[in-house]
Amino acid sequence: MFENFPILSLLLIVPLIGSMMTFAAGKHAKAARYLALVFSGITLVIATLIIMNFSLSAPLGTEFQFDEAYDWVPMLGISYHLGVDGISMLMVFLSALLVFLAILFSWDVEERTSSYMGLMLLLDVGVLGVFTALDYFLFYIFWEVVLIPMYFLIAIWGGPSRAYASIKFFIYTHVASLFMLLGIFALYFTASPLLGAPSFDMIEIASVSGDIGHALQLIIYAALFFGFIVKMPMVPFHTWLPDAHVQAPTAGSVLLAGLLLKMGSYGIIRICVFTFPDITVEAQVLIAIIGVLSIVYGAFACLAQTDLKKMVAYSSISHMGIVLLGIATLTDLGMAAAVFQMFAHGLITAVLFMTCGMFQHKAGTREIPLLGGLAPKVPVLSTVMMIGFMASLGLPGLVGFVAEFSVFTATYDFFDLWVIVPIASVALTAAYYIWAMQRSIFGSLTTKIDTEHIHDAYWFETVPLAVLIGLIALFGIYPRLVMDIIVPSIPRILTGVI
Amino acid sequence: MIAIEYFIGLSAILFIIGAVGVLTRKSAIVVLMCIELMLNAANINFVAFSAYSGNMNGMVFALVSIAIAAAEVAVGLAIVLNLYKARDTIGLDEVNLLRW
Amino acid sequence: MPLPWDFIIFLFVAAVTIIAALAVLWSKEIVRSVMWLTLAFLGVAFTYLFLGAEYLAIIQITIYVGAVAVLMLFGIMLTKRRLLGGGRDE
Amino acid sequence: MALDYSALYPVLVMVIFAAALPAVNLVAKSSRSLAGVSVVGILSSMGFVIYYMLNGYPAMMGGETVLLLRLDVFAALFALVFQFVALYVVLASARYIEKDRHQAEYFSLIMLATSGMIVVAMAVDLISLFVGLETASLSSYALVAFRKRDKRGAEAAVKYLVIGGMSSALSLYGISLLYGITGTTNLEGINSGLAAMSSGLNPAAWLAIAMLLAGFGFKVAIVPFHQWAPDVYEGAPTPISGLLAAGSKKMGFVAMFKVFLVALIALKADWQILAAILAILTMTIGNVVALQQTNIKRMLAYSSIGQAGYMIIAIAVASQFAVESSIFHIITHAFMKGGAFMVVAALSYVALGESIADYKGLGRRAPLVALSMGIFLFALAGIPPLSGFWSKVFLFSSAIDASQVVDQGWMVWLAIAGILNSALSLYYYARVVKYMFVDDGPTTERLKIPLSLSAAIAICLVATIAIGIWPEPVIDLCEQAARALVPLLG
Amino acid sequence: MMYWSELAWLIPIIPLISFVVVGFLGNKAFKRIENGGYFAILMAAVACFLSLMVAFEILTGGYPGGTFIQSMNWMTVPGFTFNMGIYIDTLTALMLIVVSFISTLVVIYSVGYMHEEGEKKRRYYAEISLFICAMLGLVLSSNFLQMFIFWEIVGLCSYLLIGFWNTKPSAASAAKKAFLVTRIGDIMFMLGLFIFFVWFQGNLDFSYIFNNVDAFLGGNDLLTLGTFFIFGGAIGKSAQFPLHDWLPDAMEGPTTVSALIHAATMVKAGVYLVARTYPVMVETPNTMLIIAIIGGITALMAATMALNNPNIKRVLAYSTISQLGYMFLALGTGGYLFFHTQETNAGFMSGMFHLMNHAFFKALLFLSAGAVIHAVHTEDMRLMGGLSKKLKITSLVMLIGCISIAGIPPLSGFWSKDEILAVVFETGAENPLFYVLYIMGILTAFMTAFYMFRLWYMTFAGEPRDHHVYDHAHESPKVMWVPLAILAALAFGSGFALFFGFSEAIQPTMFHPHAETWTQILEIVFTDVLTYLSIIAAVLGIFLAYLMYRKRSINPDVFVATPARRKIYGLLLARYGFTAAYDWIGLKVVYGVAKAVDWFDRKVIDGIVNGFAIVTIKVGNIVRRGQTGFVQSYAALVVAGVSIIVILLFLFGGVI
Repeated sequence: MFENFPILSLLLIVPLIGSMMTFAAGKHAKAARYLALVFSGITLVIATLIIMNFSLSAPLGTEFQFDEAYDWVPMLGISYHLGVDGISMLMVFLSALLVFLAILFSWDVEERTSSYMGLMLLLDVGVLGVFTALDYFLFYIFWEVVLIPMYFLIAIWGGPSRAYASIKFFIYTHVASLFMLLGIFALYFTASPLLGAPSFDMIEIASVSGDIGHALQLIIYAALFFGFIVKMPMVPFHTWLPDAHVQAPTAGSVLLAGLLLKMGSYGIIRICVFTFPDITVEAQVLIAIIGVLSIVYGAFACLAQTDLKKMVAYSSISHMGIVLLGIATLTDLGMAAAVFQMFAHGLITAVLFMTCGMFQHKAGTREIPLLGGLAPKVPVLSTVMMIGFMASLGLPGLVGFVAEFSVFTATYDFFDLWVIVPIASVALTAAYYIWAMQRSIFGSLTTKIDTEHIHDAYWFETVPLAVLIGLIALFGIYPRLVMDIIVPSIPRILTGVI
Repeated sequence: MIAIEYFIGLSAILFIIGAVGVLTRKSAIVVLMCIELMLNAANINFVAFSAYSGNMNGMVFALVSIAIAAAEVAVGLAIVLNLYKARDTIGLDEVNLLRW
Repeated sequence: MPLPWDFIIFLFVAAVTIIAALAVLWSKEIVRSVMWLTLAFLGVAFTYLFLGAEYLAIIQITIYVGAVAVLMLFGIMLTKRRLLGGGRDE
Repeated sequence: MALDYSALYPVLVMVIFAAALPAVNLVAKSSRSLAGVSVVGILSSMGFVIYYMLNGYPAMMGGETVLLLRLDVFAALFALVFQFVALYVVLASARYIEKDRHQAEYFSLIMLATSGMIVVAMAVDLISLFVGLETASLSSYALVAFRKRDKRGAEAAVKYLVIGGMSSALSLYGISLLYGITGTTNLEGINSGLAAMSSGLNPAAWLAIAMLLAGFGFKVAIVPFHQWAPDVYEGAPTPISGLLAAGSKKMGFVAMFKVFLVALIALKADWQILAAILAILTMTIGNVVALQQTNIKRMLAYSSIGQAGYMIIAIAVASQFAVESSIFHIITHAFMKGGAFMVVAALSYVALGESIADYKGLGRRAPLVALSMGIFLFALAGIPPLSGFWSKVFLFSSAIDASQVVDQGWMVWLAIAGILNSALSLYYYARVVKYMFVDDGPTTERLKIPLSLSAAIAICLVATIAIGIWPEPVIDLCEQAARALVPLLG
Repeated sequence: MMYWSELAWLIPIIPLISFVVVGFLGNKAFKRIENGGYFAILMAAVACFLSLMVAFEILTGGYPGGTFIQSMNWMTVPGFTFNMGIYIDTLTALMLIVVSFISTLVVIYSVGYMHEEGEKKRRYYAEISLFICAMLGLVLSSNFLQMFIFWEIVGLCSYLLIGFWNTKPSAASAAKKAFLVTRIGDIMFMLGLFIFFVWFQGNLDFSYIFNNVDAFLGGNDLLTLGTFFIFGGAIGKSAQFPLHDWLPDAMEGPTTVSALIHAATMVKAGVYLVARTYPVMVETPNTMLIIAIIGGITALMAATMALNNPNIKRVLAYSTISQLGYMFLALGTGGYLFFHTQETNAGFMSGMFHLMNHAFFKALLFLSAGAVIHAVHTEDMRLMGGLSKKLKITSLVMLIGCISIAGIPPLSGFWSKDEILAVVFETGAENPLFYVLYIMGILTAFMTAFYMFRLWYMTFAGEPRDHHVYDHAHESPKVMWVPLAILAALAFGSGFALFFGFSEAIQPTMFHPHAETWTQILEIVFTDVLTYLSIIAAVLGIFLAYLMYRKRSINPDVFVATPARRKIYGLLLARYGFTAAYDWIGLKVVYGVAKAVDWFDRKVIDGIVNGFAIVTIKVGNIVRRGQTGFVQSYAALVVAGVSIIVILLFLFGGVI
């Protein structure tokens, strides 16, 4: 249907135009809201069209679909090259969806509405760009573009210590991306002579990366990998995350955890594994250890948190560790499951942060010790929270389980009984969620906060949550819908490994 | 003929004296003078090298630099006087409004 | 071996120049400094003569001694008396 | 032998206009009309340069024996940059100095300074290089002192003068030593002279290197010859700060490139690591000190020092790609930093203070100007897809590229240092951005920026964004320029 | 020809519909019908009907081949196939009957029991529908993964229902404990699944695994580990030692929920899991041995804890744990014996038989206890007494339940318990350890009889101890006692299934079961000395209880007469310190580590990050002070710079 139509460019341009128009709306908050909703809606529609036209039967190893390539700076081999495979397809859809829902969820933002909405759309452009770019340079540009709207979202609409959190987020991840950039350039300079022409094209570079000297490969790999794991973020490079999350506005947290973290793991799959299979195999155990460390460490850290949102933030670290662990197995199952987990975590974490935001909004606090017994007061919110927690702790029937189970299966497959270590954290995960629930919505009604005027979810909160929960359940009950998109793309990523 | 080293030595000594003056004297005008000394020292070099190599470029350079130095004194003096007007001093140890 | 008169004279000129230059630094009064500076410039002009650059020597004298030194003197004279005391060196 | 003066036309036009301005002043009193005349002068000079760029460059000026000036693609590119800088500085000044005296002389001096810079860009001989350098310097001393009643301006001018004079003496002495060693003042002649001498130990040459580093390092404000810069940038009238940062400093780089990469390239082994150390020192100190500045101009000055550190990478790496990248960065920096100074100028024109805290809530008071400032600062920080990102990235990557050559592995540290510094710099840039957009100011009263100042900002803004989105033509030019400047480098 | 089994996929769907409809359609729609209660009953009944038909079809061999299998692809990854489907054999059929039937009765009973809960009832009926759905789904699963999925949902439902009165902190806490402790078992289950999944070539289908046990590529040690981990899941879910401690706490939920958990769902899932895995399990005698030992220990330990507990529901909870121990003992023993003799034995059959019987009499007991609680609004037996006058039906049906569980012939409990003890003794010939287990079993039987009758006497017999409580007591409504009556009938008679081919029907095919007539069975049972031993133990227990709590010829206070005895008494009440140990692990160890990690995170890792920032800014400020503002110091720096450069050049020459 879209053979010759630049649908991916359209996907990027629509939110960009939307963003401009929304900014231009200025003081007209209502107009800005609708504009943002409409444009993100169109983006979502386009993303859905793409995913519906995404060919599942394409033979293994075929090129990317909806491929678009134009020269940009031909002198240096920089091109505007977009395309999607199953992995990015899924992420594209997730991005479009989450931004749309986040905008809807932020319906009651009154402060500088147009800027807020505009930044959300701008973020959408960046994230979609990262997931569709097939040129290192383009990839990096989108990667960095994402930072700015997120910085502003945290800095302007954030919590009390937003200044600290936003700048920490900004600089920390910027350092990481710069190291990534260093790696990209080193790669470019070594690969270009091998290719005979300067090129930043991911696929072309991957075709010759094996001929690069081993030591150099290692250095490049380290730089890229560092850039990615900071973004994911993996222990011990994770401390920007809790701060950023705690201070960010709800929709910001949703997108931060739902999309931005995925960029890191996406980068590892798309670049580290695909381009440097040999090094990946060598570093496999190390990667797995980082993943497991994050899983366990994150889970323990969660347990100690008293701020609901901070707890969820740490849980993101833990769950992204599962992604890394899945990648580290370097098996079809593990890799596919890692991608699945990225998708699942995107959906789940959105629900979680939305609920945290609603607690903040309605009860005025997220401190678990101050809450308590709110379930009868806010039944919808409590139910949603419970479903979100259950999904996050890997309850079967919901989307998180499929991913976790598959990752752990693959881990067992490859790392044998070491799987006990990460899998033990499943109990910890359950522990902190269940415990948090016990203290925040169950038990006797708290007297520490004013519970008289707590209002249950509004429509613009219920709708996104309902959509997300519906999808969480749908993909949990019938994961093929997602898995069939992922699986054909995996062997290509792993060609060099096997 | 006198060996070139003597001229170079003279120039070096003058240059160092000038530099020391720039660093130590507090009066802006004296500092300006010391800069002139340094420029002169460089000129001696040019002329000496030129004379010993038979290449006229050095002479030309010296000429140009004399002209420039003269202009610099003119501008410099104006600026120092301006400082005096604005701040009522030409002591370089008294002007540190701009710092850190 | 005849005495190397030119060399001896050069040494003298050089010594005068250096002493004059040092005096620029040492003198307490700016006006004196200017005078010493003039002497140093003259010394340099003489040095040029030793190098066979008569034209440059003349330029040096006219510009430096004639113009720069005078300019400086005027500059100092035109300002208030306190300046003549040599700024803040005391 | 008749000399072909056509290479000199761009400079001559500027000088003629500079000379004519005081006369024009008799008829046209307002600073705006003076600025208009200056703009015409700059544009016509620019026209010459562009004409030559399109239709081939004239022969070298100075005949066969004593080559003084050459208008090639390198010179033309930098001439254009300087002219652009002059253009927006003049535009910004049109209203900025409307209440001052000696307006005609002010514009004259800007034109003169610019012509000096162009001469430096064209110079192929140390004589012409030095003349151009001093012309520009003397003009800028005067410009810094332009506001006579301003205590800070007077102080800044004296500081600039003292350090500048001493630096020119140092460089002159260094040049004289080089001349003594090689017997020529022609840049390429010096190089071949040095290359011909096979002696490994050459104290005179080392002394010359040190002195030239100091002499030109002063202009570009590399550590430890940088301390004047913040004071002078802070004290000078803001458009002039822009001129210093975007023009004068770039001229210093041109001179450095010519001296080190053309004349002294034979001694590359002697100064390469030194330059690398200075580069790292410069960027680190510049950025670290900028962190806690409270005055925006001072902060921008320190940021300039940091940026200079990046540009020195080209000299340390000494590859054609590095030079190309550095030229690119010089060009983008001329617009980013210049733009930032123009914004400061515009805001101080509407009586906003120079303290960073005064910028609180600017996003509401002057949204477009604040947005421009944000873009300039992010460009300086190297956030894509703005122009500064490309050039900075190319600079660092040139170090990586070169580090792959045997025995040059250490160069990768330049890139790493650059990257860490770049991240560090983000802190203070983002701080300003935060003040402007995040924090609320004491008032939300709108600020009205005059058209000419807006135009100056717009020039920089357009350049910053356009180069970011479509960098290829500029990169192409930079490559040609680098090839013209340093044909010998790999 | 159409088979009922082809409709089997509907069985879990129907309660699911109930869950969705009742759960998400809001209160208004259900105001009239007990907030969805009647709808839930309807759906449960339909599911029950279908289950019974399917079970009947399978048990009577109505379906050709005996095993109904249906499967669809759920997810495929190269090397691994995830299927979802239906697998019905006789074991499934048995479970279908037990689960669907008891669930239906419990839901019916709930209408009476939960009547006063108001709008909260809707949540209750929704959750209980989901519970039934999950358990039926678990039973019908065609592969381990699917089973695990429903297994977890069962866990979730138990969490929700135990915490039904979640505004009560103790209920919320109990729910948490149930979820977390069983989750530890689930993790082991998962480990087992991984082992199976990977070494059975990425296929977890029962039909594949059971027919291709030899296809396991990981070697026997790994298979043992795999089966052990699978059993680990059962330890958690079925509250076996040492993960048993959540079950008594789970009594915080409504009594109906307890009935459901103990009789039909949840805890039975563990037994079912082991039974389901039997074809693989029997290949690993070590696992079987462990199962038997844990079963035996659990049976005895839980029985001791039940001896002195004053809470009516807790006593029943301990008795459940204890009876589950019996079941595992039976399964483990049977498998162990089979591995060594390769001959049919009664282990498996007796375990499942006990499961069925226990389902009926435990449901009966719990629901009766519920009726009592409903009547007197307390769970403390010390406040009851003499209630048989007021609660005639209840006291009667409960008595049937007590006799049944105590193992007095011919009530159902006797038959299965006797079979279990017999097979354990028989296995003693293979491994003397089983004699010990047998003795533990007999002791347990004795204690069971004692504490059940202690419960009955304290509740119903004698004089009322608290007149206030007594006066307000009243018989339950019809909707409650009718299910009780049905259950009583079953508790009385389900044991006779033994005479109607239960044994042959239920045995796995590999056992090659042979039919025995009911006379043969009776002969086997009543010619064995051991049978009388167990009967005597039971009778002794009842007699002791009678003496102490009815006739009062022995003062119960003898147990706390001396400090040592009091200590033991307290130890039993404190559940051998397991609760404290759990708390210690949770609060001190895990939470302690968490605190440490948090500290490390904030102070060390983040400290380093912030430290960098602080140091940089400090350095910046120091360097900044070097900018004195005096131009001559700048000049000095220039000169110094030049000098240093020159010195460096001279020192290092061309190298620097």
